[in-house]
Amino acid sequence: MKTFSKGGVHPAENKIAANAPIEVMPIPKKAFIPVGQHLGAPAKPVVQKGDTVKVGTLLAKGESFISAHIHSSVSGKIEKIDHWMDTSGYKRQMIIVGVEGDEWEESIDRTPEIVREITLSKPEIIARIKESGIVGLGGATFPTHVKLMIPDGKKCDVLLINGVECEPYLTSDHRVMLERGEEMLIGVSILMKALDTNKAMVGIENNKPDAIAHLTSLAAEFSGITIHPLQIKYPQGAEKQLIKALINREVPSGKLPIEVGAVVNNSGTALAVYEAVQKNKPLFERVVTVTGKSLAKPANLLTRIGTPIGELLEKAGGLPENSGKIISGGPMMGKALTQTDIPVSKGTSGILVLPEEDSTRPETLTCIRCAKCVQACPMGLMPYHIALLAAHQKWEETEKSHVMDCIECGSCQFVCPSARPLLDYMRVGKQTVGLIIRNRGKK
Amino acid sequence: MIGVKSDLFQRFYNFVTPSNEYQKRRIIVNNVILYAVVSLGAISIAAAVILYFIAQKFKVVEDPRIDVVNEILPGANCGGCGFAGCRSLAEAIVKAGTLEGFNCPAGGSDVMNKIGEALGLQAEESIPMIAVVRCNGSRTNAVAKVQYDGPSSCAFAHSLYAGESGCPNGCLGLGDCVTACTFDAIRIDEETGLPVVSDEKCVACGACVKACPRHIIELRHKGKKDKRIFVSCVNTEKGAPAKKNCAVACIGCGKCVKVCPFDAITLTNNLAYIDYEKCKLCRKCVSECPTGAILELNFPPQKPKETAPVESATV
Amino acid sequence: MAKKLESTFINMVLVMFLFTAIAALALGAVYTATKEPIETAKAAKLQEAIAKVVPAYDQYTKKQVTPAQGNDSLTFYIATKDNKLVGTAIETYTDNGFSGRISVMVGFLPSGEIYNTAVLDHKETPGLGDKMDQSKSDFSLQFKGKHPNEYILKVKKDGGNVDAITAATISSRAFCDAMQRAWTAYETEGGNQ
Amino acid sequence: MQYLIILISAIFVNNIVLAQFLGICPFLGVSKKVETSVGMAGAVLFVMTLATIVTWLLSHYILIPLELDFLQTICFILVIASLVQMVEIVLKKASPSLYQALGIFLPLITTNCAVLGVALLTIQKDLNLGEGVVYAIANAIGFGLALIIFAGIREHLDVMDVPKGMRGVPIALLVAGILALAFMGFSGLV
Amino acid sequence: MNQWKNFTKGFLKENPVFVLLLGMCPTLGVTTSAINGMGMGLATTFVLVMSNLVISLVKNVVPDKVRIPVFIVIIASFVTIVDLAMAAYLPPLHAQLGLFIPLIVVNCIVLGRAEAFASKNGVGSSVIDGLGMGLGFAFALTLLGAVREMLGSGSFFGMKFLAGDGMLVFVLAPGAFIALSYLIALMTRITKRNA
Amino acid sequence: MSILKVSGSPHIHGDQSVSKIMLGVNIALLPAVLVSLYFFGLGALKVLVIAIASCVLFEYLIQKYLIKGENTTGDFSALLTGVLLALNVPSGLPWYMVIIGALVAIGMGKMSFGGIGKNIFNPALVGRVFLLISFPVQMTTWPKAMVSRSSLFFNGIDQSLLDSVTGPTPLGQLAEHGVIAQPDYISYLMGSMGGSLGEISAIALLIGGLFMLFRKIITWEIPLAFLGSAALLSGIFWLIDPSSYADPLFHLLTGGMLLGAIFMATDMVTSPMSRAGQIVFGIGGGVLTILIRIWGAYPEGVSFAILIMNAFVPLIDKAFKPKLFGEVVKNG
Ligand SMILES: Cc1cc2nc3c(=O)[nH]c(=O)nc-3n(C[C@H](O)[C@H](O)[C@H](O)COP(=O)(O)O)c2cc1C
Ligand SMILES: Cc1cc2nc3c(=O)[nH]c(=O)nc-3n(C[C@H](O)[C@H](O)[C@H](O)COP(=O)(O)O)c2cc1C
Ligand SMILES: Cc1cc2nc3c(=O)[nH]c(=O)nc-3n(C[C@H](O)[C@H](O)[C@H](O)COP(=O)(O)O)c2cc1C
Ligand SMILES: Cc1cc2nc3c(=O)[nH]c(=O)nc-3n(C[C@H](O)[C@H](O)[C@H](O)CO)c2cc1C
Ligand code: SF4
Ligand code: SF4
Ligand code: SF4
Ligand code: SF4
Ligand code: FES
Repeated sequence: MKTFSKGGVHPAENKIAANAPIEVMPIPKKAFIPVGQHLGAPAKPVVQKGDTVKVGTLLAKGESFISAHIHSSVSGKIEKIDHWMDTSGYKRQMIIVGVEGDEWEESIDRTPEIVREITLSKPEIIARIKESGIVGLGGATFPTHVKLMIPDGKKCDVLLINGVECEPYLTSDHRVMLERGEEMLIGVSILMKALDTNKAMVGIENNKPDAIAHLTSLAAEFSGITIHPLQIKYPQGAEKQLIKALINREVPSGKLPIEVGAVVNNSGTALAVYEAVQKNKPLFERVVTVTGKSLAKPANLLTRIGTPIGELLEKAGGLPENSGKIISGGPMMGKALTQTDIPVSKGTSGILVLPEEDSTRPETLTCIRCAKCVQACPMGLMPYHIALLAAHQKWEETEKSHVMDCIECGSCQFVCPSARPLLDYMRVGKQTVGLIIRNRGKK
Repeated sequence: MIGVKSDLFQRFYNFVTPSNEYQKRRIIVNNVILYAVVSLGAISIAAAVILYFIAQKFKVVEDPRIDVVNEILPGANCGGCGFAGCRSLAEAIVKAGTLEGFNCPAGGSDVMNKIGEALGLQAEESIPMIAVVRCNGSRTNAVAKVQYDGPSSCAFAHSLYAGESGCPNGCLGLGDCVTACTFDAIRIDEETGLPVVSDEKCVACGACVKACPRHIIELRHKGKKDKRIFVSCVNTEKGAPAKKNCAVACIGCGKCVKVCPFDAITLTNNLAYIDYEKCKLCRKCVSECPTGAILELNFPPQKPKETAPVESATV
Repeated sequence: MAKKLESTFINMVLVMFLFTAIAALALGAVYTATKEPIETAKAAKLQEAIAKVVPAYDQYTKKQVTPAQGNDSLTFYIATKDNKLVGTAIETYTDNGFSGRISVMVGFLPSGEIYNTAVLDHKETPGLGDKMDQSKSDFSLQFKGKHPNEYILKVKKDGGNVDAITAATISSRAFCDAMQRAWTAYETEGGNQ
Repeated sequence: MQYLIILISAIFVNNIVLAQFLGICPFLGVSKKVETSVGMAGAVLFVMTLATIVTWLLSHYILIPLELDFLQTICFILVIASLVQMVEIVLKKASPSLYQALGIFLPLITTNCAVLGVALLTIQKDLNLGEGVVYAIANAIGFGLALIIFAGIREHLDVMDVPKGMRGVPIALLVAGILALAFMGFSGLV
Repeated sequence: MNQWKNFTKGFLKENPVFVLLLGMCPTLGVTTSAINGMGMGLATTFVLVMSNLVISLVKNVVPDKVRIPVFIVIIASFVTIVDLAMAAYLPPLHAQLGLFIPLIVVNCIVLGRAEAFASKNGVGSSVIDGLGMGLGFAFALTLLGAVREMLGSGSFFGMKFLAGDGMLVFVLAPGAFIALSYLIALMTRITKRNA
Repeated sequence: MSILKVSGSPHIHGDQSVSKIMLGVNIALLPAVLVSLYFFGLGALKVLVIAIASCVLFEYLIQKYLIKGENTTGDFSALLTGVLLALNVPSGLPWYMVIIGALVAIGMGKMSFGGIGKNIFNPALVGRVFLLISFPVQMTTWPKAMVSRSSLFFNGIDQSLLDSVTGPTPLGQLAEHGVIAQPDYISYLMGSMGGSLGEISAIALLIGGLFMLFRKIITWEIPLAFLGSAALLSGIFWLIDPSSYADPLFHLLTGGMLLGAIFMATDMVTSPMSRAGQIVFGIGGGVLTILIRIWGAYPEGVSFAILIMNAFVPLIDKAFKPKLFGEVVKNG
């Protein structure tokens, strides 16, 4: 079975919500909708306090090249535009909507039937995706329409669909592939059309046999789409590793996938693309896994953007008394949250609750040079060394050690027997070196 | 055998060879000395001449100050300074334009001082400055709502989240400034969890200012008798959220701006700032501030008024 | 402070010459003054070594002997007392030492018996190989009074009669090699003739 | 074979730094970065070979015939000092890039016991010119080897938090000591 | 008072070996015993004092450009004198110190002091400076020699106090580095505490 | 609700820890320890106990009073150094020499650098080589297996006793008398040859090695490169002249070759990080070992070879980095 060749780890999978069907999360009383939910410049609000909005109304416009529109996920009145805590750990600008009813924009096709036929042309598809504010739902929230605009001279010969979901605990992609498989595959076809390619490969890790079987049977009806089971290995879902695993190409250091003729999209993104293109529905809700061993009812919830995570936790049986950490995302890459009134945004794939005893990091010891981090790093870096250099603020050498290639997968820190905070160092190294590089560029 | 025997020679080796019994030996002695003088002299002259001409021919123009510094250095070329010889050190010093981090173990401090004089690197007289920590979010003023569990470094925590109290601008208390200070002039107070600058030790090098990811530390006038007044807050949030995270936050109410007779206070981004060039240390603003965000250091106690937050930061 | 001399070409050459000349003069003088003591000291060391390895004598004659194997010559000091041969001191060597050459003085009585030995020069490890020296251990005393015809000059490990210095077999072996070289030369030169 | 023995002996068995204690000052001083130490090693190789040739000629054609051996020290150091300075001046003009790589170490070499020591040892050991040159090259290689290994270790120690009391020279000397201990394994190789 | 300071600084505060780390080769090379260390130290002291003396006397008649060569000549002369005198009157010590006697010429302390001090100061202070530095050097070498001798041979200035041999390493090359390493660490600790 | 914790990702951690690894190596050494106890009896027990106790004690004392760092005596690494030191010396070594060895290993080899993880050289080997050079007589006096079970415990080294109960190691014999006509491979495998505590039984060492490989404590690169290159080089010599050079199997089974290659060259602290680097390191060690054995003054060369290669580790790490994902060959 295919997998990527270098590094990687295998943390306990803990996919406890895998069998919980997607439920619809009740609409919140108040929605907190961040204007920056994507990689790139935040969108500019186009509404004002007091305006009434419907579900799907444009709230903020992504104006710069890498940005995305933001739509309202609820209907009601704009209460205020203010700063509110988001998953970044800082307060960011949000549009706060007081919910009144659930009135949708008329343009949205709310009928349940599945539309197979793709009528839009390639430019129309990209335009529609842009208007719908679709961003990658695999985690990086990169605006999808930008990805689809292949630079001159490059050619995409294969579209890779990321159904790997290698993060422990998370199951939202799994459920989407299982329950909305057909719509998702239509989305894939749309993306293929947008990319001018007739080949798409869906990579799914072998711990989701039901999804693999389901999609394989469906895919027979779609031309050019094949389903590929993959060995279970973290971080297979990372773009470059997935490309390596599926088509055995290595994206050069510092380059984008298109360099090797591939574009990667998440399976959830494909579904969102389907809804946007065929149903004219902007991206304002997504499936969020709420999970954790201590939760009474781990669930996969179709949630409106802007719902405070506290409400999701209530739905999953309430936040247990002994909780030590609430994480947005999976345990390997997720962000620890400071409070429960932080809203779900487009990038929120899951909410993970860890009990107190699992929340404290083991004591940090001196590096014993065991090279386990080196063996685990999927990017072929020397994490122990970069961490030391960063700790001693030797930025020049840090840069030379290719710190910028780190994909922040955390494999190194996961395996380190000395429990060194390698990824913390890596991140600070990337930030500082990134700053240095940008400043250099200015001069 | 050549028998060069001047009177001087005769007397000289009579003096150094008390038992001059054999005539034969005298001749050998003479020859040895003669050869010695001639050959050594020849070698040295040859060396000097060759060197002189080569030096003339291969002249390279350099910063003349390098020569000046090189002259002052011992010329032992011992490598003790970590450079490849004295001239290397001289070049490095001239290039760096500062003496910081350079030392010549063979010459000692005199030499370094002389170099300083020669290059005019002595710190020019200026108003004494000192590092000031503009955050008073102590453990009691800004109560922790979550617990940080990562490497003890402000830069890390800053890149992760707003901080344990939730104040996005406040001190993280993990001591990057302490690590940066090479003069041991700053430490974290156990009780408040905030950095404290030592009046005596701080030389205003600014290392901590650069180290702090939140730009909390500022170099300000040291002030007469170390008296200083400043807004001990850098939070730019609006009043209510600011106050929610920290009892002594500046809420941007502008009262101090109005009361200041010298126009020393400005208000931008919900935050007051006292210009230390204009401030005359009149203390009017201090009592005006509703949250106690303005700190006065090393003043005699004012008439009874709440000065609770002030105490914790005075050392 | 008086003004320094300018760095003109003539000045430089002159000063250089002057100083080297004075230095050469002074050194020449010291050299001649110490020449004799240095030679005396060297001679004394040799005398001492000879005196140690042969019985009391009043005169000796020196002879260079080039042995069959090995390319360096041995020096014989044939010691006599009242014109009667009392013993032959041979300055011998070996290159098989742990760290390079070992020079040994060995004295044979006219009968061929070893009278005594003395190490002249060696670079062996202090505490190990340097135990060849009588001031360091009794190793070399075992040769006293032995006749190389009966007493095989090899360490016991190699089938000889010599007790090696513990943990310094190499040095011991080398020492035996030097002795053997001397003995062979002594015999080819005709023993006590 | 003779040359090979000289080489192995000088590089490994009697390493100039670790066993003969020559050139310790630059060994400790210029060993903080691998790149610098490579430059230094190159410069030493150059100067040591040149100096040995010149002093050998001086010794065998002037000093020994005239029985002026006692002037050895003074003559050698004079010649070496001028030689180094000459090379430096010429290099600076002729090839600034080479000067940047090697030249800056030249002054340091003047007062380095290693160069004078090897020149003196060559005479003391009664080597002929060919052997002398090999001996000089071998010693320079030995010096370079020790220096570069050492620089690698020090670069590494630089990011390790060595205890305060041992930081700097003490730990460097200790490493040199253990290195010398390890090099004793080569004893007897020749 | 100032002269006294000049004199004593060589012992601890500016000890050439422990603090300035100069002249490491003889320091490591000859200190197999206390006596050897002391002999080398005193020989160096002699050269230091004499060359400081002469250099401070002649400093004004030496043009700058040939300063270093002239100093070298002066120093080398005294080194040769020591060499010859030692060979004549102390042959065993001479044999022990061997190559390191001529190498005093390149000992950084000697030229360093000549340049840094004697070429700029009067005769009196130059001599005192040389004496202080020299004795500081001698002190360090004797101390190191004594430590190595005690650990390595079980004796002190030649007097045996251990029946056996002691730890051989300390007589050999590695022991020199190791002993000096810990001595410097110790000395730094002591001087830092005093300061 | 309890107070929430905040930290960067990842929020879960694998199950490896330093003390688990070190304990694993100690367990892997058990067979060798048992073999040594069986053959050398109380003499071995004495050396083991003293070495372990003093290593742990010295680490504790130095940590507490000299470098004032955090206490790491609990991570089994000092214990491991003690065991390995003991396994590297002859069973009759006087007690005070064992203590000196432990002091050097821990004090000089490890704590002077700051403790676990920071040392350049393998601590146990620093201790052993220091002892070997300081006390060459005692360190090369090998009590014969079996014979010396208990007699040595109380007497220490007694010269008269020694001549009867000590014997040369196979390598010593090789160095002294040339190739052994009929090497007794069975006893080299089982452990009834002369030598240090831990080097006598190849089987016990191999069992330990396999255990560590299985538990992923070590990887195959270093041991295989070490043993392979040693076998290859000694094989070449043997093929050229079997009458003066021993065969590769002899070299592999005798002396510290296996102990060194499996347990000491693999010390992660003092070996390179990348796979290529580890192979280079292993080859260097194997080649040096054979060179020293064949031409050097010492009959055995493993300790020196490993220490020398330790010194090269930073350079190797610099030269052999793991291959970067998507590395593009650029600027020549
Ligand atoms: C600055 C930037 C520019 C990008 N430009 C493109 C692009 O032009 N085309 C494209 O397909 N993807 C582009 N990407 C998206 C990346 O290929 C990748 O999909 C995105 O970073 C998320 O990947 P991840 O989730 O593996 O981190 C860009 C990403 C960044 C950060
Ligand atoms: C360590 C790591 C793990 C990832 N795991 C997944 C994953 O399991 N599933 C997924 O869809 N994307 C994953 N991603 C994001 C992908 O790299 C990539 O950004 C995404 O598949 C692109 O699709 P999107 O733009 O539609 O989100 C991961 C990224 C990283 C860096
Ligand atoms: C540092 C050191 C120096 C040594 N010096 C000598 C020496 O000078 N002479 C010698 O014979 N052996 C010396 N040896 C010992 C040899 O290496 C070898 O072990 C010994 O000669 C043979 O052992 P045996 O005598 O016990 O049979 C030395 C060993 C070491 C570690
Ligand atoms: C596989 C392995 C081998 C080890 N080998 C040694 C060793 O040979 N000597 C030693 O002192 N410690 C050894 N250790 C323990 C530890 O790494 C050592 O004490 C560190 O060098 C101390 O920093 C070993 C550890 C492991 C995991
Ligand atoms: S976080 Fe970075 S350094 Fe660590 S394993 Fe992942 S890619 Fe490698
Ligand atoms: S995994 Fe941890 S202990 Fe091992 S080398 Fe990496 S940082 Fe060091
Ligand atoms: S780092 Fe500089 S400015 Fe800051 S406290 Fe220390 S001495 Fe003062
Ligand atoms: S002032 Fe800045 S650097 Fe210092 S502890 Fe606070 S946040 Fe950290
Ligand atoms: S004394 Fe400085 S290099 Fe030898």
